[in-house]
Amino acid sequence: MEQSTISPEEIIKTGTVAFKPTKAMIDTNMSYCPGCGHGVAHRLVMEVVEEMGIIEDTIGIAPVGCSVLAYDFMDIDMQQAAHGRAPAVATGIKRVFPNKHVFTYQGDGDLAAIGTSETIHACNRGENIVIIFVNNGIYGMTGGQLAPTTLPNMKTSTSPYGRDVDMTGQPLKITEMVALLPGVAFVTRQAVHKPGLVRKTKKAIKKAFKIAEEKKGLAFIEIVSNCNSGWKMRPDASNIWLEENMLPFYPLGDIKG
Amino acid sequence: MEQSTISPEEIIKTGTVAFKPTKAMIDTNMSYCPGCGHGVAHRLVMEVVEEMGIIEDTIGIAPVGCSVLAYDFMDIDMQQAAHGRAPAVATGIKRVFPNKHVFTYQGDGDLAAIGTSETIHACNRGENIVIIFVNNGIYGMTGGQLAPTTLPNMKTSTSPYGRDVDMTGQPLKITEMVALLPGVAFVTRQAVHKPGLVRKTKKAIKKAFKIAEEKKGLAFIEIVSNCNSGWKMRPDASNIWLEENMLPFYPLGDIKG
Amino acid sequence: MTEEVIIAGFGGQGVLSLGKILAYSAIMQGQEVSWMPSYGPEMRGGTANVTVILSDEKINSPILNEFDTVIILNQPSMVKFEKEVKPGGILIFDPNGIHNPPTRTDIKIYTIEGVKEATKLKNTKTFNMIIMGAYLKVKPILELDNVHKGLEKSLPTRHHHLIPKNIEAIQIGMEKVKPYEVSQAHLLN
Amino acid sequence: MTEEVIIAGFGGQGVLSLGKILAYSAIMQGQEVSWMPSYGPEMRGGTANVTVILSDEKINSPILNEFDTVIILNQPSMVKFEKEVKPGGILIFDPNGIHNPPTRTDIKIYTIEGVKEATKLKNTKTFNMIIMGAYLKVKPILELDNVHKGLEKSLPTRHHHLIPKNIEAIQIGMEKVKPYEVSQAHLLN
Amino acid sequence: MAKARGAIVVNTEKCKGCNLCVVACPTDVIELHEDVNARGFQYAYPARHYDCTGCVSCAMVCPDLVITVYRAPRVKKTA
Amino acid sequence: MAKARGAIVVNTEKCKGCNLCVVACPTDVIELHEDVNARGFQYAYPARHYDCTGCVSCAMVCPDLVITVYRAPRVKKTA
Amino acid sequence: MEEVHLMKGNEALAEATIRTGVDAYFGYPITPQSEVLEYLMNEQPHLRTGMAVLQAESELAAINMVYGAAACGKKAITSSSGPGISLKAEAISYIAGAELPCLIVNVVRGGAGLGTIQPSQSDYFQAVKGGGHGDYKLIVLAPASVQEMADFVDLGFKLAFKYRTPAFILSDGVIGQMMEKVILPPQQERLTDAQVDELYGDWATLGKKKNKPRNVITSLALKPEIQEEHNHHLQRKYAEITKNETRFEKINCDDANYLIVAYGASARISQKAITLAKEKGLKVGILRPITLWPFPTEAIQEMAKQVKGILAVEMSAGQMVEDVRLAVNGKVPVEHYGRFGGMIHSPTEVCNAVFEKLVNC
Amino acid sequence: MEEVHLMKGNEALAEATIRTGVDAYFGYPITPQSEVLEYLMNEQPHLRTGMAVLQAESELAAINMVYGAAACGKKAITSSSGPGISLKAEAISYIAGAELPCLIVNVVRGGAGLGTIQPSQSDYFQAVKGGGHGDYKLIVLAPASVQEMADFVDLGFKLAFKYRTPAFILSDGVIGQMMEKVILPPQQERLTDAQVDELYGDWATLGKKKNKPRNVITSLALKPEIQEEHNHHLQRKYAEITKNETRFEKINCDDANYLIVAYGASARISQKAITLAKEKGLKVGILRPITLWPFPTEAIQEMAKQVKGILAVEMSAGQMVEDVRLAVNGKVPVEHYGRFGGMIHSPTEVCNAVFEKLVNC
Ligand SMILES: Cc1ncc(C[n+]2csc(CCOP(=O)(O)OP(=O)(O)O)c2C)c(N)n1
Ligand SMILES: Cc1ncc(C[n+]2csc(CCOP(=O)(O)OP(=O)(O)O)c2C)c(N)n1
Ligand code: SF4
Ligand code: SF4
Ligand code: SF4
Ligand code: SF4
Ligand code: SF4
Ligand code: SF4
Ligand SMILES: [Mg+2]
Ligand SMILES: [Mg+2]
Repeated sequence: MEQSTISPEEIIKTGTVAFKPTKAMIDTNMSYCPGCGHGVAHRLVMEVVEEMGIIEDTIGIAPVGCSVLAYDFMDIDMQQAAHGRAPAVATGIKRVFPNKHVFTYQGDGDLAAIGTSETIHACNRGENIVIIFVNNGIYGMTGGQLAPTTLPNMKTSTSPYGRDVDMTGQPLKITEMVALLPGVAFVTRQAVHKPGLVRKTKKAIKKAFKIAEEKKGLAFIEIVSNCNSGWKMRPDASNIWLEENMLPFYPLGDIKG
Repeated sequence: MEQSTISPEEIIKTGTVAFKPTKAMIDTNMSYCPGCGHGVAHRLVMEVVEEMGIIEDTIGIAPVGCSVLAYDFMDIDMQQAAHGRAPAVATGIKRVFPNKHVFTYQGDGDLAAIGTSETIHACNRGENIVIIFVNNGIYGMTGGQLAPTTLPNMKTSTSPYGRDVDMTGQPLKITEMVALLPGVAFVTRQAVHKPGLVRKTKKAIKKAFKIAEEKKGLAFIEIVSNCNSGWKMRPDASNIWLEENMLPFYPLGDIKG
Repeated sequence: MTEEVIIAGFGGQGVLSLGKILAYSAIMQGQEVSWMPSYGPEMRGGTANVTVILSDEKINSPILNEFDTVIILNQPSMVKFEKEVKPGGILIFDPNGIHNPPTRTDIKIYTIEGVKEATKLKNTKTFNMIIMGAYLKVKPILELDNVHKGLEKSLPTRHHHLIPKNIEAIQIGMEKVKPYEVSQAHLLN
Repeated sequence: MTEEVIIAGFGGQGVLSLGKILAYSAIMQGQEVSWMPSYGPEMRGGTANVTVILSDEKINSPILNEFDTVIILNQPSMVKFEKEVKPGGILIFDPNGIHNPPTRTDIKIYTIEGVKEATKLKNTKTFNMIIMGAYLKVKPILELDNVHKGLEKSLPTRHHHLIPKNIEAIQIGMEKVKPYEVSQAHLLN
Repeated sequence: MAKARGAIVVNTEKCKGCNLCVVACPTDVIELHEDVNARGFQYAYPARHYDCTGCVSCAMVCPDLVITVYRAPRVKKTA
Repeated sequence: MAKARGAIVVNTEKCKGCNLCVVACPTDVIELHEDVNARGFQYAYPARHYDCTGCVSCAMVCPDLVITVYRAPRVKKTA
Repeated sequence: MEEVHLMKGNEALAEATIRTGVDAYFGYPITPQSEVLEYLMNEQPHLRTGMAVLQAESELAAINMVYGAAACGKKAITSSSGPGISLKAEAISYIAGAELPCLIVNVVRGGAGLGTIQPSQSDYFQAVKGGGHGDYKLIVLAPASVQEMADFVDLGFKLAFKYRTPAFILSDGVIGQMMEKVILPPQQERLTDAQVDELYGDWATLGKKKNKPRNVITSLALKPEIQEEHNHHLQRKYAEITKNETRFEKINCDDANYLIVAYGASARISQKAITLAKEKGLKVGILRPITLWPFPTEAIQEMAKQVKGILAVEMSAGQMVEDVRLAVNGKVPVEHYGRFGGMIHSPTEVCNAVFEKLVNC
Repeated sequence: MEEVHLMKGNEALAEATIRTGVDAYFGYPITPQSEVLEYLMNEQPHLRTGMAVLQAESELAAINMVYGAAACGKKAITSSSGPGISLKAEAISYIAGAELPCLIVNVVRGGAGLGTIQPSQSDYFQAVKGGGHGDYKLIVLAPASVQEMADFVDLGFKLAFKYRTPAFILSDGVIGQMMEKVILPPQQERLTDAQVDELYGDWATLGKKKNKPRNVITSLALKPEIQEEHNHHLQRKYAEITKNETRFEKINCDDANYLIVAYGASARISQKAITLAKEKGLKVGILRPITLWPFPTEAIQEMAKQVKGILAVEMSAGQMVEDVRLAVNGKVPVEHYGRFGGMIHSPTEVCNAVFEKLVNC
């Protein structure tokens, strides 16, 4: 059989599956805007949960933010937490179910603005949970307002002339802050807009779940992501903007552990 | 006149005053327990305010904690803030009175537990205010409960067998955390249980008020202090305990600026 | 005179701003108006609708459950709003994307090929003004002069140079609007 | 039988635990009890008082505005509580530190030199048990046996070896309590 | 025509036409279709399918789990 | 008797007898009195007043602003 | 001639804050009121009037910023919706206890919990009975038009400062999101610091001036005797406000045989409903409370003498209806009608409810 | 024989949580209820029953920890006082919306604001009408003795789990701080994870089991149609609870000519007051609501047929009295009496109030 003659159709029929959607994601239309990074982040968390074989013992927490409906997409038991309080909710779960896997999935408004206190104290207590922190530099859900993580001079619906750092402060690097805390075992900053980064992020997520499983402390994963709607860009353009503007400020890589 | 014959009584009559209570403190009995460090801390802040000649333009904020009644002792205009919210209240004042001097005076429960979010965000915005943070490692006011700053194995009424760091985390060094924030211009840790330290603390407080006056950002002063009632020790013993146990964990000195 | 109209379609079709221009135009001729949108995240890509009331008198309820005129710009809205036209009222729709055309016989129905005409104009942004034209032809409640003024008021100054294009689109809409008989359903592919 | 008593003095005098021992002792003889303290940060160095009710019947209000017996252990409490003794009721006070002794003539008044006797015993902690003794002498509502049991219940086991000392102090109080005539006021320094 | 080593299947109705797979594909296999799906999106399709290497880059970045990737069956050297 | 170079005045009624001034005084001037004040505290007093140097250490640590410190008038060298 | 604008209720409120000479807005985004902060940020009020506008890190922070600014005698305002207002409960109680004039706006959406973002009126109890702890009251204004969204800013601050007490605008998603014609208030100057000092220096914290007693803002009085007296002082003030400031509107009440009591969006919808009822030959009037606290108890009592039955129409499971019943005190039947959880009753539904619940029963 | 203990109300409640097999307590110190957490910490319940006890960083965190634990089908409890309860308002609304069984305790002190730490009953509205946003209800139990502080833990959880709704204990500084004899409940085993799964696995998040539908806990329904239906579901449940679970106690009501309605500490004080009244020849009964919601409306209506007047006695400026009036609906005069702001009325004062407000007027 001559190799060059095999057609895509034949490959589909006879080949091996190199990638297919994880079954831990519900086969439905996600409510995210086209090109939004939340979708990839969701998938990676669920792939890890599936691959670790812990679906039956995992409880996820959806925040208030665009990912408020994460429970409509992730096929596991989930709770929806009040805005910013996911780490407290996770603590409540973990304290009654010390051997279950508990993760929160939070946006930057949720985790770094209204939820600052809950984030820092859950981290400081070293709750054996995983925090997935999707930093898109904006409040996506409510229509693109300023977030604590919004870049200087970046335009949002509540900084229409660009973020004025004299008035609102510099972007908050909460990830670097929680890395200081002894209760936090693993801190990393990742991204999902390029295939290689997606792979790295998945590895990091797996490591995080392992660390929490081994009760070594809290594992904190920031994912720098786009919000093309909030940024008012096309998805592909938003990823370039992310690369050129977000990453210099939020450099990728492990910060602790 | 032979020097050796002058009596204390004569010195009092004819000598110079080397120290007298500042007029900016109200001449009344403070509600603090005997030997409590809050009294010295109060005095120093008021001495600075008096010496800088800014009584007429200073607004202080009392927290919820033993110093809730600071307004009964400090002879300036003051507001009493809800538990933990003093930095937000200060922000409200400073935004409508950008040229007044605004300071908060807060305990460790107030600032580092319930008020974590307000503390960090006021710091991050670089509000031009002064935060006086009295860290006595305990909730004095309510009867000596665990604070985020309580030392490992330290006994409190809610950790009667000693702080179990596996359950409640390590003591939170919030001062080191806020030092990371670009909005914060000056961070120092001081103490007031020895005369020399008192003098240093006063210098630091003056520096802090100057920095805020010059709109360089937020100035943050931690004062490691005793709570002899909460620690269930005599005042002098509590200061020795402070020296031997608190200071190794909370080392004194400037942290930033 | 009171005119109660709902405009319903996809987000992105200019439904809300069409309503706003209608409202501003009515103000220009001294009338009372109210404009009540559906809102929220379902607007992202989902459906959007706006109830506009124009009246010589003070308007009471901005919320209505039946309308003098219903303008329908996608299929989901047809399902939802066809039944809400008052008996004897008017339904205008753009057949583009409509799989189940209206069936009521107690109302007057018109079609306007808004998408097609906008494509012809090579300017999809004129779509809502074409619809506006169709509406104004069928319900001539606003003088074109006042619509001009309404456009001036509702568009930011930097877009005022676009007003002639908008007026042109309105005129096309006026020309192209056609009565529709329920029996014609088979004609809409 | 119902006995309504308030014990009022400084924080640190053992007022609350005296009340608690009273209450436990009453329980030991099968009675109903209620114990209601003043609370809060004003307790630090400030005044402390506790209302104790012992009764054969179910107790209704833990809050009272007049008492069968008032035990007063400092000056501020005298001002506050002398007037709250029921006519015909009992007031017991430790003259130590009392500048304005009681003046009522429609009640029975007793003194007990608790501070002095405790100093004699070289054990200031026995102060409240001396007061207890004085009270029980004047109002013999509790059998000493039950007081013993009450002490056992209210003290942590590691302090049970102190019970004999406590009983001793109670007996001293019983001995030393003295009737007081209002006309004797000048005798109290 | 290149040797196809991989192939993709796009769940056309679920695709939101975000173009991220198009950008991500190293061999430029994918394009957005002129037509739109029922939800109004121009969906992705393998315009140059024979160039597909099965590298799964497209699937990695697709936010909506739209793409399944297949790899050619291993050809035995001895065959 | 040492040369008194300083002197203190203790506001006896305000003193809470915390003993911190006693500990702080480098020349061991202060003690707590046997008697108590109206609020029941054994108050501080200069038991060895002639040893006072006026260094204000006591006042520095007194939490209740109880102590005023005086220094001996400067003796003119030429006198 | 006054310039006529077409604006959303939220935008009109935002513009009115600038024109009312408000000193500071502190808020946090939440649907359906995010336009307030967005409008303000776009207008750059610091350039127009010097007004400070800050997006806080949370609603908790925002309301406490209001506390700080209001305690300085400055006009401070915040706005939010259900979940955010709940978070403000503690500070609102503090503000009431400390007697600080300020304005708090709730553009109500459906609850409970995260609920829905669609309009509702189910936060009546929270606003009127007190979401926070303790015995306090807010002056609660219920706008029923975009015009009132604009006008009640000034009214709210006037009342708040007159009585040194927080005022509250209880709006809803309909009134906040709809556009209507609005005549904007004229631009007032912000008070200068000297004017604030003159007007409010006897209580506000402006810095302790020489030869003047200093000012302390607090809600604490550890001694219960003092706290009780403070509470009595508040109650006397509330009685005074009830006497002077109860506001309502009567619509077609003169010859009505039935009465609808409704506020905000429900009052608007009910107006259409009573024209439908009239077409069916039924005379229904509307009493629209403008102040929900103080509630127009006497006016309703008066109407209870005239009508055969009263329908409380509100987008809730039945909240204001309790105050109507308390007013009527059994004189005539009082029924409740309303859709809720984000659903809005239509004029027809309200009209039908009058017939079903009052007439044919 | 049952062992009799002498305990503070707060301690009895704490001990009862351990004995009731509660799984988790989350709280934050505040007077007058800090003994709850202190008692628990001292008892090391993780050794006794495996119960988790955690001092949270704030009341906000504590109540959200309760949310998380309760959503797992576990018995979770928190306690606080006024300011702390206000901070919990948002989460309480979430918990009600998400239908989570749990127990929330308020040992009430005087407000508003920081207020005072002395006893009060001025958080009635907050507990009963809803401090949070939206149309929700809590089952509110009002203990009037240390015994009830202990007993209502079990009762609260039973009701909470039966109806999947939060229960609330509205206590006060008197009941929390006083000591009385108490018979402690027997030690119940905590449910094992398997039992929780069996009992609550159809709604609680325990991890998605194979071949079982998964569970999601949320209060969100963006579509108002769905949210409305959810709200109707809640209202039906509330009607059911009202029918089945209204609890009250009648004291000396048989031949009473006047009635006091009072709960908690005020009911205790009123008992003494009616003996004083009896001495003066007046027959006064007491109706003590044990559930404040559902309120004993019918029982009061019944009594209104018998008595000449009703006095609502509460340590507040007048809150529960509204529910009494709503029940009585004008049949007989209803008056309010109560000291507040941390002051406690004495039996004599209450007795006098009966004469002044009802008899001689
Ligand atoms: C208490 C409260 N405040 C505000 C809101 C409104 N709100 C919903 S989502 C959101 C911000 C979400 O931003 P982020 O956390 O960054 O998530 P993203 O949507 O960007 O993923 C806000 C403010 C709310 N629901 N509850
Ligand atoms: C919202 C709220 N929660 C709790 C309390 C009770 N409370 C009063 S002071 C205090 C802790 C004070 O500790 P800290 O801040 O360290 O001050 P300290 O007394 O030690 O100086 C607490 C929890 C309160 N008043 N309000
Ligand atoms: S608004 Fe932003 S974060 Fe939200 S779904 Fe759209 S792109 Fe994603
Ligand atoms: S309790 Fe502690 S902090 Fe409070 S006054 Fe006493 S010693 Fe100072
Ligand atoms: S698998 Fe690789 S080569 Fe094939 S289409 Fe996807 S990205 Fe392109
Ligand atoms: S990345 Fe996915 S959703 Fe986007 S265009 Fe490609 S297949 Fe469609
Ligand atoms: S330090 Fe001050 S309060 Fe303490 S004993 Fe000395 S003088 Fe008295
Ligand atoms: S001034 Fe110095 S030497 Fe004199 S008493 Fe005070 S500490 Fe001692
Ligand atoms: Mg975001
Ligand atoms: Mg402290």
